[in-house]
Amino acid sequence: ASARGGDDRSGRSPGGGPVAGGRLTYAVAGTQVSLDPAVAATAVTGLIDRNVFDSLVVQTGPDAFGPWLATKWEVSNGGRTYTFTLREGVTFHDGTPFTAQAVKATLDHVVDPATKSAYAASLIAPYKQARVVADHVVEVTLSRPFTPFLQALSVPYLGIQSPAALTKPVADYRPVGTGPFSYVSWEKDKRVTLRKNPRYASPPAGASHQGAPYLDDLVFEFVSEDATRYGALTSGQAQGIAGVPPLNAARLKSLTGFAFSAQETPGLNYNLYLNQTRGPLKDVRVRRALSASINVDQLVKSIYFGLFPTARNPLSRTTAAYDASAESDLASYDPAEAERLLDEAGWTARDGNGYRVKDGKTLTLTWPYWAEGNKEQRDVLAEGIQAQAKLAGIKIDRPAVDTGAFVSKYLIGGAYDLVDVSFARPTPDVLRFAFASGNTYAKAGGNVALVRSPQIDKWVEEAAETSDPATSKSDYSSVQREVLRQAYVVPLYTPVQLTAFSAKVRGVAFDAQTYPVFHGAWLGG
Amino acid sequence: MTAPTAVPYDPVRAAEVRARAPRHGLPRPGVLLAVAFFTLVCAAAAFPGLFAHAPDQVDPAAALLGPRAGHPFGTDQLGRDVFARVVYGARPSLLVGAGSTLLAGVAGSAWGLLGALGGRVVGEVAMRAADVLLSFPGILMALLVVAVLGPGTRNALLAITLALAPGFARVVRVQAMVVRGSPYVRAAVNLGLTPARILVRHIVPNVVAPLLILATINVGTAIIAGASLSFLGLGPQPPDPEWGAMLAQARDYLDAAWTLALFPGAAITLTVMSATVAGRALQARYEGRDSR
Amino acid sequence: MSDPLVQVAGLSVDFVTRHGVVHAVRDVGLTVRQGECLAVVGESGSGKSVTARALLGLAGATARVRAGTLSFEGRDLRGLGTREWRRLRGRRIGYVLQDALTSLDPLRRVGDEVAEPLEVHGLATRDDLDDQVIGLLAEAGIPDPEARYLQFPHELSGGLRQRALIASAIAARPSLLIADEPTTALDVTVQAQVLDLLDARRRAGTAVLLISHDLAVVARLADRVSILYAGLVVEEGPAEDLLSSPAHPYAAELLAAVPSVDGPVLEPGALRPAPAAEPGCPYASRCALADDRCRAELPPLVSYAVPYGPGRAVRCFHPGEDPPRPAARRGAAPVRGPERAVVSVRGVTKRFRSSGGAWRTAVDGVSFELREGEALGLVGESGSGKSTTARIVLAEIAPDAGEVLLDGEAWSGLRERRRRLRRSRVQLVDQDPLSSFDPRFTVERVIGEALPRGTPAVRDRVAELLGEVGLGPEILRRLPAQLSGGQRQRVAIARALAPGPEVIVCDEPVSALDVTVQARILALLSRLRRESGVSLLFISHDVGVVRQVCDRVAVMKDGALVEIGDVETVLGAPRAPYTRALLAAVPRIGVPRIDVSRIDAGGRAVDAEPAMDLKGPT
Amino acid sequence: MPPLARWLSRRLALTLIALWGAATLAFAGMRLVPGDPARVIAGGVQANATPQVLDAIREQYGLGEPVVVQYAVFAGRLLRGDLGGSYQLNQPVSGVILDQLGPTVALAAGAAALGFSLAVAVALLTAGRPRARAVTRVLEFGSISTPNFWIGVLLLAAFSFHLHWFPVIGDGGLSALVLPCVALALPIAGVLAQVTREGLERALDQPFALTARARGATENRIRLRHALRHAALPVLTLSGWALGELLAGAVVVETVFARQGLGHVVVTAVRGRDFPVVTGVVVLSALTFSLINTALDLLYRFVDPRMREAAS
Ligand SMILES: Nc1ncnc2c1ncn2[C@@H]1O[C@H](COP(=O)(O)OP(=O)(O)OP(=O)(O)O)[C@@H](O)[C@H]1O
Ligand SMILES: Nc1ncnc2c1ncn2[C@@H]1O[C@H](COP(=O)(O)OP(=O)(O)OP(=O)(O)O)[C@@H](O)[C@H]1O
Ligand SMILES: [Mg+2]
Ligand SMILES: [Mg+2]
Repeated sequence: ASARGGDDRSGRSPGGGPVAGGRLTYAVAGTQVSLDPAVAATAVTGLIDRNVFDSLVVQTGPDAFGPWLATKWEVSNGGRTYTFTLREGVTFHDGTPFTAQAVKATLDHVVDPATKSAYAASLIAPYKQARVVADHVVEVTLSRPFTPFLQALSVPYLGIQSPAALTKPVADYRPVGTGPFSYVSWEKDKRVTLRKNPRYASPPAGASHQGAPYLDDLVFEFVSEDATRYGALTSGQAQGIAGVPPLNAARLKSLTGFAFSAQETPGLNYNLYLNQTRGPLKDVRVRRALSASINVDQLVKSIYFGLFPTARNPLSRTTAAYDASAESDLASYDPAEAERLLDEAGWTARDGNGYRVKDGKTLTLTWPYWAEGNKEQRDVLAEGIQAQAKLAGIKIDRPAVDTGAFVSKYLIGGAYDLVDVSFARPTPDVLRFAFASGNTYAKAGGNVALVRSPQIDKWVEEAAETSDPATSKSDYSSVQREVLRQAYVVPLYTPVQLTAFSAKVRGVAFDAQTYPVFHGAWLGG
Repeated sequence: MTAPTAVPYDPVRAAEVRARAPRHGLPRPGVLLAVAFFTLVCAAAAFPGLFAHAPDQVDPAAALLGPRAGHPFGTDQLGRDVFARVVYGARPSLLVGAGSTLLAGVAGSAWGLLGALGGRVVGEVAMRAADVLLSFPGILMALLVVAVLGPGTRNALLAITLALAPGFARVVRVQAMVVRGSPYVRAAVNLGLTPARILVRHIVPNVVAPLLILATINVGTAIIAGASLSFLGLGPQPPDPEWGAMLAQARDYLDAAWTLALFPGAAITLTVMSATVAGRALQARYEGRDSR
Repeated sequence: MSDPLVQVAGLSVDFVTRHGVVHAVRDVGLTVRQGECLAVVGESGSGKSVTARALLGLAGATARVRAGTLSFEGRDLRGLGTREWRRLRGRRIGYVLQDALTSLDPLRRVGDEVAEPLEVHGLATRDDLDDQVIGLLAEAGIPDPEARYLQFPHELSGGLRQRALIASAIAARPSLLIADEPTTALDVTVQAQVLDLLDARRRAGTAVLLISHDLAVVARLADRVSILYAGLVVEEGPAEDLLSSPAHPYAAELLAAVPSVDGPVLEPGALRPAPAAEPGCPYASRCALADDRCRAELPPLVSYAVPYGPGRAVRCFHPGEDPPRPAARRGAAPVRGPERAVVSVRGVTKRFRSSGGAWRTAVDGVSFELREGEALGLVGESGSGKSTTARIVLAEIAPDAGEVLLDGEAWSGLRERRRRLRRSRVQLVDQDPLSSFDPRFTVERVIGEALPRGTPAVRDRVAELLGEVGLGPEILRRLPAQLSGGQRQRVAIARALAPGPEVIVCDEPVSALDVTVQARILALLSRLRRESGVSLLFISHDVGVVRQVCDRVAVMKDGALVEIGDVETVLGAPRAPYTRALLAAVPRIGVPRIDVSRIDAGGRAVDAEPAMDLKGPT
Repeated sequence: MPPLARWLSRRLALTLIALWGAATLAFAGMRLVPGDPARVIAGGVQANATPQVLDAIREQYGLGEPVVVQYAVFAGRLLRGDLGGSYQLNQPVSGVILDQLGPTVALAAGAAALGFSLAVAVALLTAGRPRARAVTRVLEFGSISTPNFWIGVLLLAAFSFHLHWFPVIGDGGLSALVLPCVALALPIAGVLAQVTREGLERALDQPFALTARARGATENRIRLRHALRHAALPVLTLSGWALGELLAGAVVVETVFARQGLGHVVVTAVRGRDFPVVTGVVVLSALTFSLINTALDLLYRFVDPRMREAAS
């Protein structure tokens, strides 16, 4: 799904042209720590800021990018230098004109340690410097070739901010961009209110709607309880909600007066990563046994009512370089096989509870439970996995841990056997993020399986640097096969953005990251 | 958390009233029912195996079924038998409820006696400490403890203990004061008994008796507190079935499978109710009032 | 003779309780005439209050009231609607409840309480209400009413509260005033004043129904008396002749039991079990004259004009026969011997800090000796420092000045550690025995604990002691709460005897008991004393009681000893004016009424009352 | 009057002690927590902050200092009413609390009003009337024994999801306040009703009630003018406890109804070990709790004249 998904919806909606005006309340889970996209990492920030900030480029397909604030750009110096020509006549909400200076300011702000960037900085790790060539020409230099750079620039976390606003002290930061809506207020843990930017004239390429947005006000209501959020929609308190609980989604479809849309998120699926450096899981047979002992498909189907596709690959279908054939290497559900492997691995004896034992040690795996990170009933899914692993004789412990401990003791300390993560980002480069030996969490990466495979490293590096699509494609698919063969990862499901709108709402589009875009949205009768 | 007993309880008067009101052999049917039910719950907590099997056996195919043959309470989102989970949930719930009350009772008694008989300085300190702990709501105390120790059954138990103990301490102190000033202790002194003897033979027994009743009534409060904690995800951790936690999960399925929220809740209410009713009856009987 | 104001015949009240039916009142008949005072007398539980309440239709929800006749001012009260009842209550009939101290709402101002009848019956307008109330308070003999009527009940002494109650009862000028035990809770001197107040009402033409268990009180006021026993009228008649020549044995016993300041000191017969139920005469079980007939059938209430004179009626088969009674004898034969002082109290003073912060001298330079084997009485009004003195003698509290010697050795001065060994030599029996027993202890343990360490065969010794105080071994296993008031006091005495003390301090040992029971306990004490030669320090506010037991008496006032000497001398020829006042105030039978002025002359202003003039240890 | 003054000053001292104790307790807790607050401050898991960033934070929050020094700083700040800055929501704690105070107060106040009036009404109607009493007793015990989060869940399911009578999101509106208040009030109402009725019945058994009847007073007059005041005394003694229950309940109820408020804040703070916030809430509630209890005692002395001259 991409921007075009949105057009379908507006197409579907019964006749009558768009009407301007009105206030749209969109209820979302999770809350806000900062509205500065350069600082915050939370999805909500991206969702909101997408409407405040424009990016230099827009992602128009799995691996295609179109102009936005940058009308054109060329890559030189072996992929180390990007020169952007900027759109003219654009002004920020605070009246500051949009110039090369703004781009430089934004990027410098992102990488400045004082910003304490949680995510954005990591997206453009190789960023060296930006140079203002002319009023509307900026040249960005990277330390090394880095193909995902354009993709990075297309996400809201790197949206272009008003240099004037950035000079303000952190305490009274207000997000000021060039986007279709301007920031009005932020009531902590309650809502963020945006207002129409009447002068808006810089939509991305391929946008369904040009010019100022129809809506007067756009309100993001924070409602963390799924059920409540759902109730808010059905009771008409909100015209749209993100993260529809799968359970209710099934019902919602049946209800009239509501339009429901599912957007599979690109990038890494929601996977279970097996720490291959530690304990029983050092043994590939045990890893594959675990993988084979879990009937992922059945669990996912019943918990998510078939709304979340069962994953059979670390990458989601909608990611470029996704290789469907890789699943043949996945140790999929097969209890007998699991038993066999475990016996083979020497875990033959059983204790009182039916758990397998090898020279006096029970086959126990630690899977820290970090409550704050829990969403989409992942805890329930985990209970299911626990129960099924138990049948195979594998004991899974889930110590509840708080953020501090989770990070320092587990993610960094590495005192875990299993850990579950999903990572949405529409580029195959996430494979590098997730499996390159250099990208352990401690090193700000996502390699939580602590994979140390020179081969995989070679593949991902090559894929990231080569400009030849074929090479990168084959490299990426080898990675997918390898990690499944080694069972470093047990794919669980592909997170799906389940959004629902009251039928009154039309013209909502979804960008490459599956964020709803309200620029073209309007309220019908 | 503990409702303060407004007036200190006077064993002598109580005894007199009791003696005047002839023992009515059987208490009210309601009370009997309560006692019976509570015993049942205790049994379930002790030997859940007797009543149900495999609370954590998942069968995703049979998820979210309503009550039916084989699943009297239906099944949950993973197709686990809700009845089995409710039965197995009795243990952690009671453990937290009764356990914390017990600990708090013991600790509180010692504390209160210290406050009453420990001399001016020690007594003052002990009681001021109690005041401090009582100066904010018990649940907050519990939350604080959990925040420090992290969630889990054991920690929840400790948390609630700490929240209840000062209440007990205060009651015990008042009670001990009353008893110590009572004519029968005066009489014992006049007989030339040593303080130690008086403490052991007269004061402690007469202080503890009413305490037991207070405790029974408190079990209910503690159970609710425990359930609240795990409802907030700070109590026993999954997959161990616990009533509060089950409710928390059931919340997501309210309009699809509301029975999920029904049974654990009912379990809590009925258990607490039985404990409270039994406790009140005991109290009434002990104080000779007919239990209104 | 005007037709009766109140006419009651065949009134019976049953209470349906969970534990069966209580026949509180059985076939009672009464008549009260305009301006007359009828006294209903009987021991506790005889049905006096219930009868009274029945007259107001207030017997309670659980009560079954039946009556042949129940008329007031000629109206038949049976089957009156709640509305009509309400118009009657407070308006035509004023009712002064038994419990003077708890009958005023402690959370409302005295004025409001007194005003209530006027309000509910709309007898006063907003603006003249206050004046009326103040007038009433004044009429009830309450000093500076303007201040009082703004005060709260707890700020008033018992006497004043009783008067306030009477004021509110007479507020609406009822034609009948029911006073239930109006003097029970009060000090003798105050008693006198309250009785005079009632007398005044009666003279003013209000009929008074006076309820009491104290014949002496009744004697001062009543025109006619009817004596209740177990819910039955056992005898009735004009006060003078009934009191002078009782016909029913129970009436006789009541009279005899009254401890008097003059007249013979009697030793009542041995203890008998409590009254049994129907069918026979309820008194049979206690009656010396009872024969099989008495036990079989209930005697009818027959009027005996001859030989007793008009208006007399008795419910007995043996009216007028004197029960065989041991001959009268001088109270306690003074035990002369070596006049060795067991306890000597020397210039003892004790101060207390009252809540206000002010110091208050409870005991003020008191000195006296308690000689071996003697009984020394300590009388004085409430708050005069009796109990405090007792506690000092018991070394429960240390005197601020002065000292107490035991057998001539230091006592009050000792350190507790040393004193503990000798404590068993001085024992206490106080007013409220129940609370002095550990509620969890059986009688056996209670007394057993008091025995010297290492006594062999505790059980037998305890039983023996119980025997000495006239109790059977069957109560060994009972809990104190399961005993009657009399039994409790006996157990308390047994416990006091257990360690074989030289001194027993009795603080108001009988003031909580019924006259008849009281008499028996007193007899017991004097007997024990004669037998075991223990010395008694006997505290009471009741001169009559003291006279029964003691050889010598000390009179206390405001913490100081005003007079001490032999009982006969002090009571016969009191020297201190206060003693005189005290004696004067004591109600007696067959003695012309005294008026309040005499008491004032006694050096005690009416309104200058002690902080609290309740009976009982403070 | 001097005794009252003495009493008040004593209470004030106790309050201060309580505050200090609560704060110290919280501080101790804060230090006992395993793990490194710096992580949390840095923005948690996604952040995976660099060591430099962490050091910067430790520097800024003085987490490196020895505990004694930290305590001194903490206490000093507290004296100035400065509760420090939240770890999670980069905002001063006082700010967080002030934002969230309103909704919680509204909730608690509403529930209190509802609970008390309900209790008094029930008690007045059923006191001394066995049949009515028997019926309400069951309900009372039921409500006493039902955790308010369950009540909340049921109410939510019934009235918001299915009937749509009340809004689901706890926005400012009054209608959104109804269900939470009910959920919060019921358990308390149960207890209070029983206590009130017991008080009423005890009062009605007292001689003064009989006296009033003997004066011809009507039943209502006796209940309202005489008995109710007496019943108020035990209720007052319980109100302190009730208040605690309210605050405790708010924590849960706010979560159930997804309301804003201190309860919500403190739970998130506890989950995330955001100790400055926890401390702040603890201290605040200790303060309100002590003050309100003092106020209640004053009220007690007002209702019961016997207490007035009895100092403390
Ligand atoms: N409401 C009641 N329910 C049951 N029994 C009652 C009730 N009221 C009185 N009685 C019984 O009726 C009998 C008479 O009671 P009543 O109060 O008239 O005695 P009394 O003569 O007033 O004694 P006292 O001198 O102690 O006041 C007692 O045995 C008492 O137990
Ligand atoms: N512990 C105490 N604290 C303060 N005042 C006291 C204390 N004990 C006694 N008093 C006061 O000392 C005075 C004498 O009290 P005491 O009890 O000796 O009088 P009493 O003669 O025994 O009176 P009663 O006949 O009522 O027993 C009273 O005014 C009483 O208020
Ligand atoms: Mg009576
Ligand atoms: Mg006394």
